[in-house]
Amino acid sequence: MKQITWSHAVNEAIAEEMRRDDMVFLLGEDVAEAGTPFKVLSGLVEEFGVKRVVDTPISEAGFVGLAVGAAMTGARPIVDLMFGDFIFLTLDQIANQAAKQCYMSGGKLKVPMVVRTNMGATRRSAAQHSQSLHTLVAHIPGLKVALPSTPYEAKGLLKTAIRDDNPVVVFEDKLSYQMKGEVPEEEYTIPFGSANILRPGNDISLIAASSMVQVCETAAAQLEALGISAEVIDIRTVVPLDEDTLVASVKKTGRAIIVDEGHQSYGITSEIAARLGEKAFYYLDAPLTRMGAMDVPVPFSPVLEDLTVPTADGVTAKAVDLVSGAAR
Amino acid sequence: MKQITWSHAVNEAIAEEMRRDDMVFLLGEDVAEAGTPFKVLSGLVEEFGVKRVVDTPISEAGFVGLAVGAAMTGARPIVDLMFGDFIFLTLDQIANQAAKQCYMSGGKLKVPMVVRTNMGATRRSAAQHSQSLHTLVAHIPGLKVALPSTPYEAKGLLKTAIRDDNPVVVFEDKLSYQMKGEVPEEEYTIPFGSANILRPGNDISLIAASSMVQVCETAAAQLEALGISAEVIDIRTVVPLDEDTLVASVKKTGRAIIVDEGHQSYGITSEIAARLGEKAFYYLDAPLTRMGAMDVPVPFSPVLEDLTVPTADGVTAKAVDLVSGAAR
Amino acid sequence: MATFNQSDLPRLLRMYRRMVKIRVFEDNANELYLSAKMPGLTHMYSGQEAVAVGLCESLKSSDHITSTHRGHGHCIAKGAQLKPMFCELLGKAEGYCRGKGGSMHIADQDNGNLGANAIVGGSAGIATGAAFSAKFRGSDQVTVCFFGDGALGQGLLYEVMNMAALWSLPVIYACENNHYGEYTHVSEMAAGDLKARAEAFGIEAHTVDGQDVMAVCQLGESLVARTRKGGGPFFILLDTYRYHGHHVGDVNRAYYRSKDEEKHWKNERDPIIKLAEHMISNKWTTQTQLDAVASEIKAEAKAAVDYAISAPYPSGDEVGMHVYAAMQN
Amino acid sequence: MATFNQSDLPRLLRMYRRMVKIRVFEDNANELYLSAKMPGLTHMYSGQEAVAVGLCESLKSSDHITSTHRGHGHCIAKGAQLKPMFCELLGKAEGYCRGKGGSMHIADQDNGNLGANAIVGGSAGIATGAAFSAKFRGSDQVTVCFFGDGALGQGLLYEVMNMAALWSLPVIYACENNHYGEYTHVSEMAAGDLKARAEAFGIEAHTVDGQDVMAVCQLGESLVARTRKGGGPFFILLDTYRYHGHHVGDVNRAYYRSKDEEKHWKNERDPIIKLAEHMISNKWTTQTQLDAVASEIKAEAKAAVDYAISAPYPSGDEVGMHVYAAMQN
Ligand SMILES: Cc1ncc(C[n+]2csc(CCOP(=O)(O)OP(=O)(O)O)c2C)c(N)n1
Ligand SMILES: Cc1ncc(C[n+]2csc(CCOP(=O)(O)OP(=O)(O)O)c2C)c(N)n1
Ligand SMILES: [Mg+2]
Ligand SMILES: [Mg+2]
Repeated sequence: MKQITWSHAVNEAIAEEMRRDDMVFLLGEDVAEAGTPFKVLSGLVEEFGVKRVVDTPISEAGFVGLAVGAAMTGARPIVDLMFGDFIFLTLDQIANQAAKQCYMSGGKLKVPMVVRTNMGATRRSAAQHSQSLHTLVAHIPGLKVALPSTPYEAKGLLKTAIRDDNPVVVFEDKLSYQMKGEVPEEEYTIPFGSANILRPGNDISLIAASSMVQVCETAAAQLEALGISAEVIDIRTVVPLDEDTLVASVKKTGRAIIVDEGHQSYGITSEIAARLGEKAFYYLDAPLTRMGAMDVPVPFSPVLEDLTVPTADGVTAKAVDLVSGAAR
Repeated sequence: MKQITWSHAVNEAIAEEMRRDDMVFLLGEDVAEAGTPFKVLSGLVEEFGVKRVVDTPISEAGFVGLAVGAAMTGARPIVDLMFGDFIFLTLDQIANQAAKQCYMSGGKLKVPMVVRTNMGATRRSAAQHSQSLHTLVAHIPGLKVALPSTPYEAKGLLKTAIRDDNPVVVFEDKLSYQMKGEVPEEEYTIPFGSANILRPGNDISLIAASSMVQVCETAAAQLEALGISAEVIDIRTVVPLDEDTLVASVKKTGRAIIVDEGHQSYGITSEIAARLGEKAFYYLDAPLTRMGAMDVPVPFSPVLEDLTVPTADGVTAKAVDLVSGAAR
Repeated sequence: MATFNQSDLPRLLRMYRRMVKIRVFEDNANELYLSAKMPGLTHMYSGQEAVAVGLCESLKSSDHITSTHRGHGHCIAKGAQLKPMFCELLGKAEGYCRGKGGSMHIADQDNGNLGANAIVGGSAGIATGAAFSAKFRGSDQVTVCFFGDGALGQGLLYEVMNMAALWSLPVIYACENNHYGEYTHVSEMAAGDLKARAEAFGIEAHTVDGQDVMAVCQLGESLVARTRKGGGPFFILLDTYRYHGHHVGDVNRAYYRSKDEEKHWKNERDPIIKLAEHMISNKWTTQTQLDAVASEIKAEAKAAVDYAISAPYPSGDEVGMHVYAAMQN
Repeated sequence: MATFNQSDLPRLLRMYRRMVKIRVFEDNANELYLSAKMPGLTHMYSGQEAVAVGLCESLKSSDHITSTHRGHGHCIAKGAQLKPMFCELLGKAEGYCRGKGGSMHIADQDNGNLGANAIVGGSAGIATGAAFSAKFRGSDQVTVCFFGDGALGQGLLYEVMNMAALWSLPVIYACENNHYGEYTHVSEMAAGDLKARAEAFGIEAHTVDGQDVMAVCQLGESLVARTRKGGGPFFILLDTYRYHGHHVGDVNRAYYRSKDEEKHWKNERDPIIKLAEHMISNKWTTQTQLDAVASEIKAEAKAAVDYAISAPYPSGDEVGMHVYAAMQN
């Protein structure tokens, strides 16, 4: 299979969907000639023109709102939100306008739009450019939320998002744009609500999304060397959440660590732990354990920033404790 | 003790703090002559004048931002946000500006401000005026979040919030403004992070905040009639969360239902269940159970709306199941 | 007074009928509230009829509008039926939104009404997006964005007016200046010159007497035509007044506006009376004919109210439906 | 050229020194980035020095400013020291924010700098609030809100300008029009007349050549004085240019602006050269004297950089500190 970068995979997904459906267009700051500061969208304006690759003013609420109206009236916007941190500026449009439109109209209106944005710290970008804010949108009914972990998923989930008739927010880890991975030549999409068991195991389930999937894979390899068999599951979409796959895994292993780069408290790890605690209660051999980012604004100083996010070593150590019963 | 309404209690809290500290002022839409649409602030402008009770344009982001700057430079604003649903408009100011200011400046700047707003459905106000959005702010480090359940708490927690040197968001249930309750004549405050055991019990813990506390109290009375002893705990502040009191209760009862009027998924019930699952794991006799609002935008039609929020009957039924082991 | 001729009578009568329909609808809605038959509360459009009716007169059914919390008038002006409207206000299954939206979210997709909005200024983005989409799809649809003077406080409006101007979008921003946002006068909420706020973005702006439906219609006609040909966006500031309180429960208003002021607008500047007088004084119609129109509409409204009151609520199952759109592609 | 006399020389030299300090600071910061000694990235103020220096010249240390992602210049102009600035850029414990803020959040509370901001337009509320608070507290402090042309896209700015105008707040909105927001020209981002956007809210607005520090200073002096006496708010549009890329990593810029354009601004309109030429041609100073100033500053900067490089990082314990302010009351 061909190996391409995450950027390239995203670029392919958008180009393919724009070729497939004339109603799809791109909207955001510096998406056209500049191809975004991350250069992810380079080349699209050359193929599709400025009518379909639209540079906006620095008006996040405004252009997200504009996308909502465009989506309600037949177009299918993909909004590029340069940093996930800017989502706060747009939440009235995303949560009060887009998310509720279908319901409030009794199913008569729909809002087929995608907000493509990012997450992830350790880029030394400080508190306002490093947040992982997927929990906020996951809490709002009417939105779907995807967190790809590889170029393969970045492409497949984004294509599904673009074809979805509902507002979808896709969070990409901003340190992954140069990550390479296998992507099929032929067309494919990845259905929402299908978690992926990356590595089967029996002693403990490591559940994560986005870049924390790699952290769990590394931890699983470390654990194997220690004789512990970890099952690694990639959540892929937090809404819809593939509860069945997660519950089945934990029923088998009896233990789980849920890892996420969002703040731990009131974050997605809480929901997953709570659901597993309800549904797999009688199968648990150890407390369900969460490892989210620290509950602090992201500090600039590298020596501090690196302390705030979960690491493979940390996951491994915690897993050893849980499996050995030391956590008790 | 004197019996006063919630509105009256809030009004007293603000008046007392404004008398105590000249730097405290009120800011919001129709807070002065109108005393808010809920008439909670009536009379304050007469006592303190328009300099300290300031009517704003309909510019939520703007006046919250203004409050942040005022708080950073020596004043102590109380912002009145008419409906909790409007918080989406203000989240950049609350979460990116206010919440992170102290941390980003290495402790040199502080933002002593209060955002007083509301929550709660079943008022037939439909999807954009009925949300309970406390989870969103609880997820952001740097903010404190209070959810009073009685006039006594409304006053005591608000006074604490006003004296706090950090940004605090207080959510009041909008159906409680006319609720009466005992409030001491003498001055008092309620410390943050101190959950209140309203009713001791042995068989199950019912944990809730805001109006769901009453739901749990009613359920506890129903349960008593059925021979089940329920402990009712009022959370009071979700940040800081009084984990110790909750964990101790569940260690004793072995069972809990956590009830909230926010959407259940990715909501505060998840965090509390997850923490209890970690800290009280070896004491649990039944799965920790959550009852949040349904994961749907709040519908207008009364017959639908009433289905979306937890009820005492629902809590009672669930508790009976858990205690009898039927849930298994 | 704008220059309409007798040949315009069918149009004038259509506008008259629509204005009366709105007024009668609101009287019934108010009555439903006062008699505790309507859940929640609602905001009356009475007094502002000429704005919605005058502007919508030049719109096709496929053109779009966005509306506000005070949205019944826009809904009727754009062609909605009374039965599904009352059903919606009462939370019934046959309502335009199956009872899920209610007064503050009433929408009528078939007639291009993208919906009322309970966030002040919240539909400015939607309207601008609908206009973007029309241009993008190569359609000649025009969008009218209705909003109140209070919405001038929302930054979103300036963000989207800027984009509409940059990209020449076919949208008309219609600011209904009824002088109050809730219980506060516009002069306490908005500094400077209101029209200049659009002009600063290079948007041609007009002021019109919002109580004169002929003037509104004439201005609207020319701006809609120019917009349809790509000449937009435009901004219109319409001077108008709401007769009732901010919402149905706002009864004691003396602390923010005087009875005299209310009387002045009701007696001297009522849009329905003004149009009637114009048509009658020109002998194009008679009071008797106009009374007949009113009676007919009152009967229609009464029938619609009765229908809505006995119409069924949605079944409980519906609570979980429509959170997500069923996929069609 | 504005009218300064030889008697103003101390002032002119102070401004000259500050502008050079900013330029030298940025050259060092750029070098730190290129040599991979600085974490993250940063935005250079080079070229825009006259804006910050000219306006801050009339401010007292107790007056407030708010700054942007391109904030080093404002910080120095308001009186910050180089050592704690470089320490902050390198994430060291002795930085102004103990390394927690970095370049995009540098603040200097002691000199009234309420901080850089990584949200475009994000500090407009803070600045307006600082002005509100000054008036509320009965102080005569003035606040200057610095922001770029790109921030004109943010609705927040209009919301707070409206309130500033309504309540006559002592704030000056200083829009640094360097013609680009990232990789897009202002003409593609902003419709209409930029100055009119403030005037629409009843705010007196001025335009000035942002490369002429004397002109900026003179306008600033008069507006600051008027603001201090309660005559504000004001809006200033300053025509300027950034020499470097949007951030230190933006090296290939040909697709959005020409080398010729860059040369024109650097060669013909450099604020430091312009002031030097004015002082020298008037024989108030000599090139030699000015060179001495530059050398001195370069040495100071080098020492500060060396100091910062070997300064300690904060200890790991600090990661959990300062999330909440310690209570003082
Ligand atoms: C964002 C937001 N802020 C506040 C409110 C509460 N509110 C509802 S209507 C209204 C006044 C709106 O005034 P205007 O736009 O002039 O419309 P009018 O009521 O006069 O028709 C306010 C403040 C709201 N619904 N949304
Ligand atoms: C709300 C927001 N949107 C987008 C960005 C990304 N961004 C950072 S600087 C910038 C350009 C700002 O342009 P301008 O205000 O003119 O300032 P300049 O960089 O020219 O000094 C953009 C788009 C941001 N930081 N914040
Ligand atoms: Mg109004
Ligand atoms: Mg710029």
